[in-house]
Amino acid sequence: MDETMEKGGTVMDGEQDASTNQNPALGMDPLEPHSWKHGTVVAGVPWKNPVGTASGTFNLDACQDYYDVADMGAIGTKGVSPIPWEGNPSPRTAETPAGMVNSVGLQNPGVDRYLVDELPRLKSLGATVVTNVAGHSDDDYAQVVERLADSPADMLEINVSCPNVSHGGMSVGTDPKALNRLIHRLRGMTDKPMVVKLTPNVTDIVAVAQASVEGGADALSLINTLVGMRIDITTGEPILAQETGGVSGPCVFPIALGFVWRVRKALPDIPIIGIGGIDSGEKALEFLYAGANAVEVGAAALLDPVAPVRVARELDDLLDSRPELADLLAQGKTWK
Amino acid sequence: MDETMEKGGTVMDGEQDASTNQNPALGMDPLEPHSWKHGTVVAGVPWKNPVGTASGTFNLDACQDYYDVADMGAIGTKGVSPIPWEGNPSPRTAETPAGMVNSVGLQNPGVDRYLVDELPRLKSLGATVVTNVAGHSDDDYAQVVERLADSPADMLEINVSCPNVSHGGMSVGTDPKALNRLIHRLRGMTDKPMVVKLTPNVTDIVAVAQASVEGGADALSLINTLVGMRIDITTGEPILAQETGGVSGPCVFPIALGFVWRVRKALPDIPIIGIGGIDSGEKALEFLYAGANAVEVGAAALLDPVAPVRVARELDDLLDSRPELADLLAQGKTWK
Amino acid sequence: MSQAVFTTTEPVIDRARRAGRRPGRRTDMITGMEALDRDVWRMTIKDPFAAQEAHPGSFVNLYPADSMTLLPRPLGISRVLDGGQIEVIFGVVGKGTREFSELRPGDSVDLLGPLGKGFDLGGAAHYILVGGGLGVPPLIRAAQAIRGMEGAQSTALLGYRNLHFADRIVERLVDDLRSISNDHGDVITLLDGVESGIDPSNTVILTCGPTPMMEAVASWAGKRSIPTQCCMESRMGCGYGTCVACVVDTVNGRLKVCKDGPVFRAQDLVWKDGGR
Amino acid sequence: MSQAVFTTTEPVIDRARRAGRRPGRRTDMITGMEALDRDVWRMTIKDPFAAQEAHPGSFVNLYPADSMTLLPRPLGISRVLDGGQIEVIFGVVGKGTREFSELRPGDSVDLLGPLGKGFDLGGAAHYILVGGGLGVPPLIRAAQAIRGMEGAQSTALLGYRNLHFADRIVERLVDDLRSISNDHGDVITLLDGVESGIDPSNTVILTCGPTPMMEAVASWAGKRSIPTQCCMESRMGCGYGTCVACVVDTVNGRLKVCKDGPVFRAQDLVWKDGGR
Ligand SMILES: Cc1cc2nc3c(=O)[nH]c(=O)nc-3n(C[C@H](O)[C@H](O)[C@H](O)COP(=O)(O)OP(=O)(O)OC[C@H]3O[C@@H](n4cnc5c(N)ncnc54)[C@H](O)[C@@H]3O)c2cc1C
Ligand SMILES: Cc1cc2nc3c(=O)[nH]c(=O)nc-3n(C[C@H](O)[C@H](O)[C@H](O)COP(=O)(O)OP(=O)(O)OC[C@H]3O[C@@H](n4cnc5c(N)ncnc54)[C@H](O)[C@@H]3O)c2cc1C
Ligand SMILES: Cc1cc2nc3c(=O)[nH]c(=O)nc-3n(C[C@H](O)[C@H](O)[C@H](O)COP(=O)(O)O)c2cc1C
Ligand SMILES: Cc1cc2nc3c(=O)[nH]c(=O)nc-3n(C[C@H](O)[C@H](O)[C@H](O)COP(=O)(O)O)c2cc1C
Ligand code: FES
Ligand code: FES
Repeated sequence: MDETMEKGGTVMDGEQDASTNQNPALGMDPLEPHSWKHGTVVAGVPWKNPVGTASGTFNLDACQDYYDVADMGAIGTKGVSPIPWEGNPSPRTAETPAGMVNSVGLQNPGVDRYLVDELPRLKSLGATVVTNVAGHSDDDYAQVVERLADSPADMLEINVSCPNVSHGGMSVGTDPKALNRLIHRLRGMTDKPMVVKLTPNVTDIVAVAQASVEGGADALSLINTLVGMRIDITTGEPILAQETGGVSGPCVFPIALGFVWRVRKALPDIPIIGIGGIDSGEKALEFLYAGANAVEVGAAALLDPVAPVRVARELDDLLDSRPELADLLAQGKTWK
Repeated sequence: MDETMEKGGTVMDGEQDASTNQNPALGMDPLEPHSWKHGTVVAGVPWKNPVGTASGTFNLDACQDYYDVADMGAIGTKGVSPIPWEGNPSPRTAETPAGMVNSVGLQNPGVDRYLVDELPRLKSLGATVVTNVAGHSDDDYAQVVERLADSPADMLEINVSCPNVSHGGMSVGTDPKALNRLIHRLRGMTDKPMVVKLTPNVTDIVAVAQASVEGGADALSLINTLVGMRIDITTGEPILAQETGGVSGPCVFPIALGFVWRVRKALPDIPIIGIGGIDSGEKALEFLYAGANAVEVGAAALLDPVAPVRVARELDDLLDSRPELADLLAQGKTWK
Repeated sequence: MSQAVFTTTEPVIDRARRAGRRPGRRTDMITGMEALDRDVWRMTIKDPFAAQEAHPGSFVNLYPADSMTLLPRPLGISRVLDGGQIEVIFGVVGKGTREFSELRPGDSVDLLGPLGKGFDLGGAAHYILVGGGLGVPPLIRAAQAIRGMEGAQSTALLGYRNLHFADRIVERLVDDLRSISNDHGDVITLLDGVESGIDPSNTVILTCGPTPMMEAVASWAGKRSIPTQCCMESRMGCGYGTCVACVVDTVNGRLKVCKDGPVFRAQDLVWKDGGR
Repeated sequence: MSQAVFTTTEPVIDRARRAGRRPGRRTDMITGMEALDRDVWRMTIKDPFAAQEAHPGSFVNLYPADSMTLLPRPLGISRVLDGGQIEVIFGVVGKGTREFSELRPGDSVDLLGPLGKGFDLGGAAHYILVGGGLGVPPLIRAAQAIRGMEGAQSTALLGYRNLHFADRIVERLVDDLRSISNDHGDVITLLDGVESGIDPSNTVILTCGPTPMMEAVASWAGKRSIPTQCCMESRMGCGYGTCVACVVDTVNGRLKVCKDGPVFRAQDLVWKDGGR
């Protein structure tokens, strides 16, 4: 009866969930130098800790003011397209309960500028880089991957899941056959570890996951945003100029976790990057227990620039008391 | 420049979103008698206001202690099956950011008990009743509908969207062909207005909506819960005994709204009951502007028994200043 | 949803009663806070309705203020105090209880209740209250009630992990109090210790604590044919009977802890599945 | 996420500087609150870093405490005050600003900033500050800066819906103040009124207010070849340049209001799409 003598169930770790952090004495300082204790390996690529930045929520010029990008497990960069894209008109964001919806629509300066402006700087700063690849068509994706094949990017992440572009984007990511064909084609073009980023807006996530893996994906990342919207009750009109957008933030956390869990059950061996609503080391840890090799922090970084580093530090400490999990991750394996 | 002289955009209505209600002088008292000013009509059935209770979150014995069930636009009752179902093992619920996940699994005493215990009492109390129909197979659904065909239920809601039962439930709701066949069969068995309750866990909501309508649905209700889960970081195990469950509450609001919006755009004429994350008159109103004829309150009722009546009162007042919308609803039509 | 519509207790109670109803969720004032142990707190709340309606074994839902944590936190009412106050004793185990532990007298907290069907205190008998850790609070309310019953006798047997945080409160309410820490034994040790003084035909055991502890108590009592009532715990969605999230397995099927319980007769419980 | 990790201003500022960085989100103390009008508030906040770095046109992100409302509320810095304080003036338009309006001195609020690229105050000139309603605050900070520039002259032309809530603060900072309510006219009426005293070659217009107002001002100024800077508004995801949610259309493409702006040269703006 020893272990169960006290009623009340789960005892909290020393760490706090950031969402209700009431503890000023947390002690964790994302700005102090830190030696990472627990690394991970994703599709053969070592990350110094299991926490990366999620694509579209990291901009080098903006973020380097606040933290050292070399402190992250990996830096996931904004989707790049073959030519510059101007994205969708404003407004591009609205608030939702414990979350947000965005319709940025992959505004980016194009792969050529990325190769000159952003990637070399990131690499010279010591970052492990996951380059997010966007396209309106198979040819678009192929063009970008071709340009990136000899670049210093550490991994490529094929974004077949953006709900905010009318062609390509999510439509490829919901059709296992089209997805398989695309990934197969891209596979032939590069030796870089290739991550396929999946959309949650599907009936059968396992089918698209499997199609990606069979097409040659080295890893999967999930989830991208869920389709959603807000309406302005003073006008009766959608707040976003694009009407609907993609929902992310803490609100999607349990949904994202469920997707990772189901994919891990179906595909025991594929490396997985878990994404969705992570704002604390504890939430990151739930993803690792669900079978992810690593995680990425998205919306939380919008609300506090140092959130990705904070999550990484919190997780690093939580893993101290979980050597079985930490050891598996360090070997490129996952829980269960 | 008159209207725009003040910067700052949206000006709030007098009403408060309950989620951050800081205004003790709200004045709205769900326990005082009230004459409803703004009714709606759903598939020919008049509701005295556009707010109902969502299936599975209303239990007569529990709720009648707190409010007069005749005050609601409609009472949606728990899914009933041909025989008693015992549901899933405990734990059946876990908390999520601004929401919850449940795996009740349609525990219910069966249609026969429902017809004796619950339905006559609800009718004698003056409620408009939407009876939720559950099944593991087409035959199950048919058996329940047969038993209900001559009952005093005002509407039937066919639940093809429960993520917590292994057969039937969501699997029918994700397959347009199977769904069409089922609804067609049920259509032949009753003259009662038949609502089909859709799942958000699909790639193409319009396809299932259309299949339902073509099968003979008089109305659609959406959304049911999204698949999700939580993990206990002290054990590494899922909190729910069933591992995954259905996510609902404020967190799903923007997602639900987006589903209603897309179905309304594709099917301008079908009556729609909007469900998902509604906890205030303002949120209800967003659904009406998205094209719903009525709404239902689910998880919010778990957190405050009088929430459904409060939402109805708040909405009734908000509609005072929106006669165009109120008039459309009263005629059984919808915004745009 | 993080705060109720009503921010004063009396009006909502009055209005509800006028309408022939129970008051819904309301915002109450905290009148006292005291640390009983590291991370164990005693909180008193002014709520005349809850104070008046609380039975032994009743609980209240308290709600954290932050919207990340919307679900109710069920806490047993440990005592009813003068001036329309109730007392709860809780341990800090997660976000909600941590938030509660930071509240201070004068702060407010949202509350629903009292809820649940409590202990069945038939009449004069020897009541043995067997509690473990944070399962003690509902037994304190039971002790309070038994103390007022003519001819009834009470013995409290309490097991703790460390500090005997509730002894000071319980000792004034029972005829005999024995408590023990994990490293010295458990409540079965204590039951064995009092067995000789027990007349099974006139004894009732009330127990609350971790499920494995209650199962052991029920088994001990079963062998001696002593009727036993168990105050169960379960994760709740609503706490007032509307969602069917909180079931335990019984010989009569899956029943709601929040409304059919939290107190069940030991012989009605099916321990295997309910024990998670 | 509803509260920052750091609950005191100085340590996070110091630590960030030591690491060669800008301080992230932090929890600051409110030092003053005053109602300027029905639902218009003046709040002062202690934040030495923001006070030191604020340029005219800079803004800060304030964050509501409730997790239902996570996004930043960008508010222009209206003045820098002694003792490392900044002032913001805001209208209650929704949930976040309502929550802010209920805070009182001694309460805390989460803050990030200062953010944005402000007005370009080249040097001695006649600055005409054209503000509408809640667009006035950033112009107050501009007036504060211009007042310290040798040889510079300032005229403020302010349009209000009702009460002239900012006049009392602005009048002490400018050489000439004229303000008008909706029912008497708008800022164009005021511009027409001062036109005769303006030398276009030595004049700069700084404007902030509703987009249609700024468009009208830019058009008026364009006809007279007066260089004009507009302080734009947009719904933001981050406020510090990482998410590309806040764009306006310019002749140089879609630029970020939060980092490339909020101040843009009128001739660079493409009004049609940005006006929503
Ligand atoms: C009828 C009843 C009476 C109770 N009485 C007491 C009491 O008097 N004193 C006391 O300290 N504790 C009591 N508990 C346990 C108490 O409810 C939990 O410790 C508390 O809900 C944990 O909340 P949290 O936010 O700190 O934990 P978190 O883990 O953050 O909570 C997350 C969710 O899980 C639920 N949860 C977590 N642990 C438990 C648990 N053990 N039982 C039920 N739900 C849980 C929470 O309510 C919440 O919905 C009682 C439980 C029940 C069912
Ligand atoms: C650079 C900049 C400077 C500003 N300076 C001031 C100022 O000094 N004084 C002042 O009163 N207002 C100012 N505003 C407008 C102010 O940000 C909004 O009024 C405020 O964010 C509304 O928040 P809410 O929670 O009350 O409204 P809600 O409608 O509940 O807010 C919901 C979401 O929409 C956003 N939002 C709503 N209205 C606006 C708006 N008009 N502009 C941008 N985002 C909006 C909110 O930030 C939030 O993310 C400024 C805006 C910008 C972009
Ligand atoms: C503003 C914004 C922009 C995004 N842009 C991209 C993108 O370019 N490519 C991509 O694959 N995902 C993009 N995403 C999705 C995120 O990478 C992430 O998958 C999603 O937001 C869920 O994580 P979160 O809940 O932590 O934000 C974007 C998300 C946001 C909020
Ligand atoms: C505890 C619980 C039980 C539910 N049971 C049912 C059910 O029996 N039948 C059904 O169609 N939907 C059921 N639902 C789904 C709700 O009716 C509703 O569609 C969903 O919760 C979304 O609304 P909400 O966010 O307001 O809760 C249940 C939801 C909850 C939370
Ligand atoms: S918790 Fe909802 S029925 Fe018990
Ligand atoms: S608000 Fe994020 S880039 Fe401007």
